[in-house]
Amino acid sequence: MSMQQAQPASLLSRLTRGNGFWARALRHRSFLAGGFLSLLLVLMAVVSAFWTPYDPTKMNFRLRFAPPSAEHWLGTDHFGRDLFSIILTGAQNSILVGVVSVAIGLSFGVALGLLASARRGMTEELVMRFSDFAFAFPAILLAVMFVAALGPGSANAILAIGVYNIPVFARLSRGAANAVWTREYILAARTAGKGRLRITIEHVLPNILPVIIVQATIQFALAILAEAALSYLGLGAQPPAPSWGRMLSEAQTLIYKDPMLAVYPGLAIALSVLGLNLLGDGLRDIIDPRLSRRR
Amino acid sequence: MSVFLFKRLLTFLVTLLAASMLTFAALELLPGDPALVILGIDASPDAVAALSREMGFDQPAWLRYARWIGGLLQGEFADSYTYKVPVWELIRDRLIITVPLAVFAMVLTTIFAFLLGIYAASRHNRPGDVLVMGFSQLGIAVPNFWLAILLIVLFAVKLGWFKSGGFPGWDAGFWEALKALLLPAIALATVQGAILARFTRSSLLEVMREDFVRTARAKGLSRRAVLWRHVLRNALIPVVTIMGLQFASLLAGTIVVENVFAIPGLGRLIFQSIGNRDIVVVRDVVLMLAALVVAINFLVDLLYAVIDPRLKAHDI
Amino acid sequence: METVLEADRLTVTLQTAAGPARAVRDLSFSLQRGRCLGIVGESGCGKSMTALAIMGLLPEGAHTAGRVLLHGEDLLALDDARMCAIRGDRIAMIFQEPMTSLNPLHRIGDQVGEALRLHKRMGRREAWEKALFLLERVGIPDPHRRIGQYPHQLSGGQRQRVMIAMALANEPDVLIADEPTTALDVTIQRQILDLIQDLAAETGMGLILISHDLGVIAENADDVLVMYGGMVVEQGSSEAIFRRFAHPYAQGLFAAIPKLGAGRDTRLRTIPGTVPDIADLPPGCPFQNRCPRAEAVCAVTVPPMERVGEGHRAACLFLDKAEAGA
Amino acid sequence: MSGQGYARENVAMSDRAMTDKDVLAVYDLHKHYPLPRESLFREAGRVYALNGVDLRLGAAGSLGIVGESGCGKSTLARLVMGLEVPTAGRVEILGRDIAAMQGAELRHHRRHFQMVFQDPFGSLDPRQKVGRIVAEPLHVLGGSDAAQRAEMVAAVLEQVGLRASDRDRYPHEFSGGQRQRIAVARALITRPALIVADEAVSALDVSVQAQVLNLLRDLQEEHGIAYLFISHDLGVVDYLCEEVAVMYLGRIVERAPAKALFAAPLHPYTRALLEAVPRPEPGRRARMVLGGSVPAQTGRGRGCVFAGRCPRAAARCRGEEPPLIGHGDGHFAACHFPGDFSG
Repeated sequence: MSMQQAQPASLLSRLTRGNGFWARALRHRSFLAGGFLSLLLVLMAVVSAFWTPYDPTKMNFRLRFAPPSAEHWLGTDHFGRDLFSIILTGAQNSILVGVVSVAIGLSFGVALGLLASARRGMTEELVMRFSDFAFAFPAILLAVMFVAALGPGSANAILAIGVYNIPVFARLSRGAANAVWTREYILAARTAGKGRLRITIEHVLPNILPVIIVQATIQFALAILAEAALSYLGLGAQPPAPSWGRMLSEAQTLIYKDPMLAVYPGLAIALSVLGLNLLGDGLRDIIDPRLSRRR
Repeated sequence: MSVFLFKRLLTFLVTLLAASMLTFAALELLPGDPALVILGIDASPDAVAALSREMGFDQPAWLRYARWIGGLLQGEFADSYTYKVPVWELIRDRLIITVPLAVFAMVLTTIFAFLLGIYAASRHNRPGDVLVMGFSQLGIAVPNFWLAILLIVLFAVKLGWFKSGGFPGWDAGFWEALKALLLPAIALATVQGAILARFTRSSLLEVMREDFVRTARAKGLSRRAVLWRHVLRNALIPVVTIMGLQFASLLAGTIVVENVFAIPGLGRLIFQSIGNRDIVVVRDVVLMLAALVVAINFLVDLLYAVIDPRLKAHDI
Repeated sequence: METVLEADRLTVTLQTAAGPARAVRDLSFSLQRGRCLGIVGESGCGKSMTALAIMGLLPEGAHTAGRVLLHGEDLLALDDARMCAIRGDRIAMIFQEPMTSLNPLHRIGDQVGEALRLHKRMGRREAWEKALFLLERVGIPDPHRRIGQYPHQLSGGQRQRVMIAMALANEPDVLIADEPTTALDVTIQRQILDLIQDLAAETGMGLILISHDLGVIAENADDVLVMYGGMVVEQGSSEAIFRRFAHPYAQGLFAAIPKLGAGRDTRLRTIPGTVPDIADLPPGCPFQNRCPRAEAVCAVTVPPMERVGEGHRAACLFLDKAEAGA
Repeated sequence: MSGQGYARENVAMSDRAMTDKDVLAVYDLHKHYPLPRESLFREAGRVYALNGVDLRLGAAGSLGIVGESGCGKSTLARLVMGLEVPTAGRVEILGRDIAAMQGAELRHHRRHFQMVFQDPFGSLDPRQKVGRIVAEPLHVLGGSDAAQRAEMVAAVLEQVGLRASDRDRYPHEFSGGQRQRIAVARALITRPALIVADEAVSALDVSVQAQVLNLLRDLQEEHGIAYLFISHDLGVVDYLCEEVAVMYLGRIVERAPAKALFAAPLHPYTRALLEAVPRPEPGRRARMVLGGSVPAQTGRGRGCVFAGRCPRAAARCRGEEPPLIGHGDGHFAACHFPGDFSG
């Protein structure tokens, strides 16, 4: 009722009133900040796919270690390459890593988690022991092993991070799904005669989706961090593909010469990760059923 | 013996076995003939074949696996191809650097996290809380090796208070050695500390909403007393799990950070051995780290029985 | 009779997602030594918020107005440190959920003894002894064994006994029991209510019993407040109120209860609509949109409390219509 | 309603007529659950949730099951609904053993028995619209198209006092009472012969509870549905049910027409239960108060299950289990000293 009698309001204040998803999202400051940073990351990747100020791989030995200027916004590196262009292009790599590794983890992990939860008993025990076991290899260790076996390279690094994500999602979705399985609406579906597979698809999956989406953003951020570390060690993206992690390892050898070279790529990683984390945390707050449900 | 303990112990052993198999299998995939790697690209085919036979490369995989594990169980390690000494000697020298580094980082993490987490939770939604949580959000986002580089830039390059890397060895004196580990430990602990601080805070806040906290307040306990006497221990239960996982991440994180600071620990060893295709070293070190991680998680599970009386009687 | 607790136009405003909500409005009562005041109403009527306001344990962001006097001292004006000295000593409270209201990691004896150590400055051993005595007194079988156990080892009824022992540790002047038996089985419920009644009579404290169950209130309370939408709609002695409900809500509530023994031959009278959300109350009488007597004036006027009989008042503009309706 | 809808209903009706049996018959039902093992060297314990329950419920009848927590009443509901398999004994619905049926056969038979749950907030999937929730049993049955289902949903929503347009809203937009109406609509949509209601009104406020109770009674009169109504609230059972069974520790200790049971109980447990109910009348009453609490269901001793708390218990009660015997007019009690409460 109070909605109608409100005085004329700006579009923004109209959007942010009420209790719908977008209204709550637009009121959530860190969600907005996270969304902005994440959007920026995507934008950088998209733009750089079509246009960069300079060719990020083109060297120019007359212009080494140039300070920031109107032509070169962030200056140039030890090969005279335009830093801004490299950073811009590096976003593509980060997005690729995040998307692929999360997709791997998501598809296998969620399927395993749902299976474990739907079947219980031995199946659940097996899936849980598998993920226990997988947790014995922290992401970086697993990746090092993978890369040691398959050889360094972006694809292997992404694969390793993706494999690491599988038990993460398996565990999460199994826990969330188990909680859903105890609800009475599942019992209702069973009394209607629905089988386990059908209940899983029609009731369990939609209800655990919010949790999974939140975790996906967080794992996305972790994937960017892990890939950067691998590339820093020289096990990930290989030259000349622009990668923020590798830029840092190159910059480290030059810290006495130009410490700023180590600042930009690190900042790019940190802001991307920050953005995704804020986005994920914000989503968690906004989707939280305890808030959306009005008793 | 309780079923809980038995199951945990069984899991522990099975996980170790599986980890060893996975490590072995993964390194089987390594392209290239190890004998060729050892002898160099110019070696004659005869010499390569002879070495293969000598080192057992021509035998079936399961037999080599059984030898490897059998050897480890008896404390016998193979020789490294590159260093020509038993792997154990290599590991031993580095273990006494890497483990102290990880423990040092864990101590810093815990101190960091508990101070900030408890402070933030006790000032829930007030400026102090918002500020601490904002900083921790930043801390999580910073890659540890970048932070390491920044620390070097600031404290070694600009201020000159620390060396930019290297490790003098424990012979150089405890404090001298510790000083060399300080920057790496901070680089490792910042991220983990930020994660743990957030987790500690939310765990505390969750427990603060429990009914028994209201009961304690109704008895006349002040907010502070309730926090210390009732909330903290309950909130610690989930925090301990995370700490177990974090110690594992710290151990693994040394792989990166040791390389930034050129500290001759396990991380650096494994990294160099990959470069040298020294499979024997890689697989032993990987298994070593995995075993440490699994053992820590096993200990964490045991710790529960101490913290939580509900676990003593029964468990799944 | 000596008045131990008095509320004078107590108002509680909560901070909710939908804006400020007045959970309790202008609530007044006085509680005498050795008497039991029952507060009855459905979910969201403000009965629990009243209890928490008296205890000074309202959720964050809540505001209070009016006064709550304990022996003449205004509790709402005290800071938390002063309030801590009163809570658990002069006023104690028992909560609804015995399963979650005890700390799972502390032994029963330590939890019961805590208030003693805090307010009476007892040592560990002395508090333990007293706790043992208290557990015996609230009828816990085998107290010597139970005192060293953890809450998960006790049944729901036993835990509620432990809660009572905790609340009574310092022999408070006022005991607030908020739905103390709602989570318990009916045969256990009887035991617990009898125990609370007996202990209250023994120590002469004032008892505030909060329940949604008219039966529980009728059998245990001396005086009754009926609350709806944050307001007291009817108030008086238990005798008077249960002999003849005056407010249309109280009448409707009573008529809606299936009476044991009435069987299938009767038909329940219902109140149309649903319990209101305190964040979204209409101006005027909170019951107007469900009330059979409501007229246009009810939408704009908050009805004052008016006398119905000896020690019996109700807040309705059309009390004279009540005779026809009842 | 569409032609096909009618046809289906006719099939259901003839099904019912053909069997000409009780809607629900339960024979010597047992259900034991294994407890998780605590020690390697000891046998895992068991929970004896149901220990030999017999029930019959005729068409359009209503049977109330009352008892305290842990008496096995919810287990009974789950077994009747075919959600779990009995350890021993049999559940027949419209003359067919539901444990003997499988797959499509059971799924099809399910339209004859539906359930209403306790928690109005937990029993409706928060991510589905009301229309989809209510139509759920139809979806499983198959054989109807979207238009027919929409029509049936609209009809059944109106029957339970909601609007047809409510089908496009989500459960969280409704109050507790309205949600319970939605749950009733879901149970009603296949025109079942039996509805099992497990504490279906206990989560509701009294003023709202009365609305749902009246709705349930009206629906029974209109459609001739049989109710198995499980509740801890004796008043509610008395209002809704013709016959009442009292359960204690997985057994029925007394069964009788509601009037007889509430007027003159024969089992001391029933008596204690009745007297424990607080009544909204001024003043305290004298009553029989039971000591102790319901014992754990993990052991099975000899003798009467209630002997431990019974004020009348004699040596015979501890040694010999009393059978459920008839005392005329459909009044059964499992007590060696029925109607004798001296003690």
